[in-house]
Amino acid sequence: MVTTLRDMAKQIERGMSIALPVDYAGVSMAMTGPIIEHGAGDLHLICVPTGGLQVDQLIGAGLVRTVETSAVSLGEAGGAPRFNDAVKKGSIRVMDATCPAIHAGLMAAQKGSPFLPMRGLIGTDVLRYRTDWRVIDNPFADDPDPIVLIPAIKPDIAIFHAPVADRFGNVWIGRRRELAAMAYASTNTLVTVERIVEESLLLSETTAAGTLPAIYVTSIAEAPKGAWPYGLWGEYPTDTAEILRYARAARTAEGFEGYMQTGLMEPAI
Amino acid sequence: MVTTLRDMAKQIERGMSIALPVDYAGVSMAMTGPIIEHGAGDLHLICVPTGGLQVDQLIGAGLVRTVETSAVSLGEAGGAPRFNDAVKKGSIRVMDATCPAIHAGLMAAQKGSPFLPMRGLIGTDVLRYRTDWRVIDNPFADDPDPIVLIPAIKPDIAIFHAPVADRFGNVWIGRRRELAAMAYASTNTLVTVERIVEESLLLSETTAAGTLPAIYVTSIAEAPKGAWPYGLWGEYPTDTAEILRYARAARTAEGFEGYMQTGLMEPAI
Amino acid sequence: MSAVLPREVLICAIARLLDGVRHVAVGASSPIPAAGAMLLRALKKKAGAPLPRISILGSVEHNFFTNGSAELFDCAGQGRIDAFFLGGGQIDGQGNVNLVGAGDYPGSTVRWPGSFGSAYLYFVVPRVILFREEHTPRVFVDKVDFISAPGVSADGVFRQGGPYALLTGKGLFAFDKEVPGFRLESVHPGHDLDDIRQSTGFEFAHEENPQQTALPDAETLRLLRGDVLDELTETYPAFAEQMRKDHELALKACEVVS
Amino acid sequence: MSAVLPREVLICAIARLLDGVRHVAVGASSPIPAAGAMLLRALKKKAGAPLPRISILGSVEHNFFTNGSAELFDCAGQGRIDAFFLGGGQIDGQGNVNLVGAGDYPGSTVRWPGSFGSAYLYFVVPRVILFREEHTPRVFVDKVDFISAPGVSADGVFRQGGPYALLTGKGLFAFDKEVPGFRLESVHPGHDLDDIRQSTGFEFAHEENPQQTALPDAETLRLLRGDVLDELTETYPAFAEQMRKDHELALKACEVVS
Repeated sequence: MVTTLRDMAKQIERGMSIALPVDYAGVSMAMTGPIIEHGAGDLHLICVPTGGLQVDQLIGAGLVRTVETSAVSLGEAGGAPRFNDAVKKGSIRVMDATCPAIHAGLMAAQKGSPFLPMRGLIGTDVLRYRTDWRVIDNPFADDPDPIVLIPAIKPDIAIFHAPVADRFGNVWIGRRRELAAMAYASTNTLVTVERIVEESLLLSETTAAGTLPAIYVTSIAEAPKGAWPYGLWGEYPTDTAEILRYARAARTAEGFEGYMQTGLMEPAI
Repeated sequence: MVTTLRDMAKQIERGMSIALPVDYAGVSMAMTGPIIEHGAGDLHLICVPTGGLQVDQLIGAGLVRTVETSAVSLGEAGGAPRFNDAVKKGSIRVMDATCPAIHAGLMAAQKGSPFLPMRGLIGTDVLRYRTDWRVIDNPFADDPDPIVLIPAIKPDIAIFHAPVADRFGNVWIGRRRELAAMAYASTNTLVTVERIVEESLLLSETTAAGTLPAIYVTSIAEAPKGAWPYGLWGEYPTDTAEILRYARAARTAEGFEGYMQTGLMEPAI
Repeated sequence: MSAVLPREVLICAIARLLDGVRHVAVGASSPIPAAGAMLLRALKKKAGAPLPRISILGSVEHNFFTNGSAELFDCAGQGRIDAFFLGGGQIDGQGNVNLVGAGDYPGSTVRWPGSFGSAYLYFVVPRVILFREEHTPRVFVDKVDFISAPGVSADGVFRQGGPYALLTGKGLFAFDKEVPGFRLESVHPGHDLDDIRQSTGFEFAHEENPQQTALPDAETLRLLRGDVLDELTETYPAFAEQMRKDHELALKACEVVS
Repeated sequence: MSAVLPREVLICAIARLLDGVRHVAVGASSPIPAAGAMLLRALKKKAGAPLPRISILGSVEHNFFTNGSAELFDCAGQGRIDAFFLGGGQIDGQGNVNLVGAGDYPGSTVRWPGSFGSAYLYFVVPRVILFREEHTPRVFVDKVDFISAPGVSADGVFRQGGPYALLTGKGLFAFDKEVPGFRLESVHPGHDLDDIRQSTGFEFAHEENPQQTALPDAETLRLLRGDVLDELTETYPAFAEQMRKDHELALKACEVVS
């Protein structure tokens, strides 16, 4: 169960769907390099519910076919340059969603249900272009009441970073329960952590409350500062200067290449 | 926000729907007496997802019109005597469900959705008698694929017992997340706790992970050993002898009356 | 070593029925299924094979869940639970299970607790083992009075799970969903086909001379009475104590005989 | 005390728009809406009235949520969030919001991040305040190129929320869903109707001589520049620092004038 970043990356196969968390929830930036090095492409990324640096870098590296997301941006550092460029060139397909629809799709998978209903969306172009969604008439209403059904999202692999795992494979996710939702919905879950502890996180009710059980975890690997330049709650803040540096560099394909060759995987610890 | 058991009981009005947790999740037995004393009847109980001692006692006290549940029993102490008697006499209406259907109904309310779909159930008499449920054809399937829709369950009030609350109204529920689900779905939530602490449970990420935020909590009251004779995780075990004593006494209406007059609200601390 | 006790026969039968599962969930008040699962794990451990995961609902020690009481059902819906046990106030020859009550619903003459999660789990867990020690025509009826969970479903109904076997105090049946119906696989020591026929309210297939339920070998029995019993003590202390007493009684009986 | 700064006019306008809410949610990168909500809370505290709850998404200090990033949407769906702010790359006269891109979708000539939660929250939060400081015809268009979230919905479509007001760097509009359309409520100091007309790509209703946006009284300004600014510093340090610098500059300018 405990392995290396490189061996974890090898579990990714060409064409797979990969779920990645939102900036502040624990992005495994440490996996970005090994994934690019491994090189399995044609990936379908599912942003839970939005994407940032990691998504932009995987797109820049040419590994991405589709991005299913509610947004991709670098936050304070502005738009995601490789994403925006790829959209303009038409080299990736964007399945534009809205945050609760991504959550609904994962929840459907969590429940073993084929879909989940969701309010809103009627009359939006988000719905108009999502031909994989359906609208039915709410069977519980007396009058016509259209409601959108979101099909289950079942990623092949979920990848995220968390503060702690124990040697049994249990992972402490705290109140970032979207990480659990991703794992429940996904066939396999790869987790990088700041540190691995000896004692089971399930032994104390206090830590158990914020723990994703090992049954949902395929592999874990130690990666100190593994969310950098993103921050990790309770551990370290976001390195905004570094994200700005990336944003500037990645305005061009060449700048992106240069950044990735020199700048990646060097957290300023 | 911090109040007394009696004042909490006064929030219950005749005809309301009340959500109560399963035996091991934190039953506020301390509220049973005050609810009976308050006397608001014609209640619709929703067991999340099954009921026990508290449900049996509220039925015995004549306060219950309907029980929506997946089961009612006293566990090792056998059948629930007042529930079984009321079913036989037809003096209560049972809306027989199955555990995940109760969870699905609460989840629909949590999501602000009118219903949630659920596998299973087709061909059961559970479904046959639940005329408030609907079967549709899964719109995502190529071939006919019937699936059950469970309407949202929106209790007026949820009542449960937990180890700790802080003076801001945040409640520590640990990994008993069905308590959060009940609170999300309910208009008001009344919580008894072993103790109230000064420091906010949200201040530390470790305790925050198992905390139901005050936004979902209407009132809290201190009730040491408030789950007795049920146990409370991490605090005290179930007093099986006392539940057996109740089970024997409550075989008859008179025995039940006697038990309630002398035996209730006297935890052997 | 004393003679094999009836409950040990059941526990060993369960361990065999569970062979190959990755994850089995057991109810909090089901010591015999839990013992069967623990025995299988001990046997796998000895063989150096991958260990099955055992979730015991309501147990703190064996509770791998952290998302409330809905997680078991979610986990099953995700296909992460391979086996589960189901009892029943009534079980009929089609594999239908009744946990609600005898007589006309809703005014049942005998009311049982209710369907619990059966109306869902029976559909999604691949290997549901029906387990009821009491083997009488009262339990094993021709047709249940209330279907909490049906043995089989019509074509086109989503169904990835269902009855796999029926284990009683008298024998072991396999379920054939094509018939649909039960087939007697073996008879426990001390019982015979006639006995089982008279105790069963439904028709079932069987050999002319059904075999006896396999008894555990000495090594398996040693594991069961050693490590497994110790492990069982944590979660089911009363049951484990009773097993120990039964062994002593059986041992004394053997001494008298020999 | 120095003259009222343009951003202070906005903050005070937001505090007024939020009057009466029990719970307002604010985005992590929205210091002006957050300041407006904090000002309202400070005013209510001073008046001894019930305090509004403020959830700032992404903030640890003001994060009342413990169920992951889905909780905001669940909470809104439960009717527990009364007000929310929405920006937009384009906003049109029907209250439609575009957060996706300009030009033909999907090959947008300008791509913005995406719709985030707007396609849901706009439907369920009663008081959505459209807030965009840049007031140009590029933002306020006749018709958005992509509807992330529509201003109004057809009869029979579930809709318990929607646009309540539109606040820009130049003026404040109310939304009338019956028309549907915006109506200019007031013009911020330093701007006039003609200016706003030329900067707005859609038609809107207005008085012949629209009033000026109300300025805060001295007590409100004191609260804003004292307690609220201190509180703001925790979550938006850069913004708070800028506000302090602007005050100093304004103060100096006043000294020069006087």
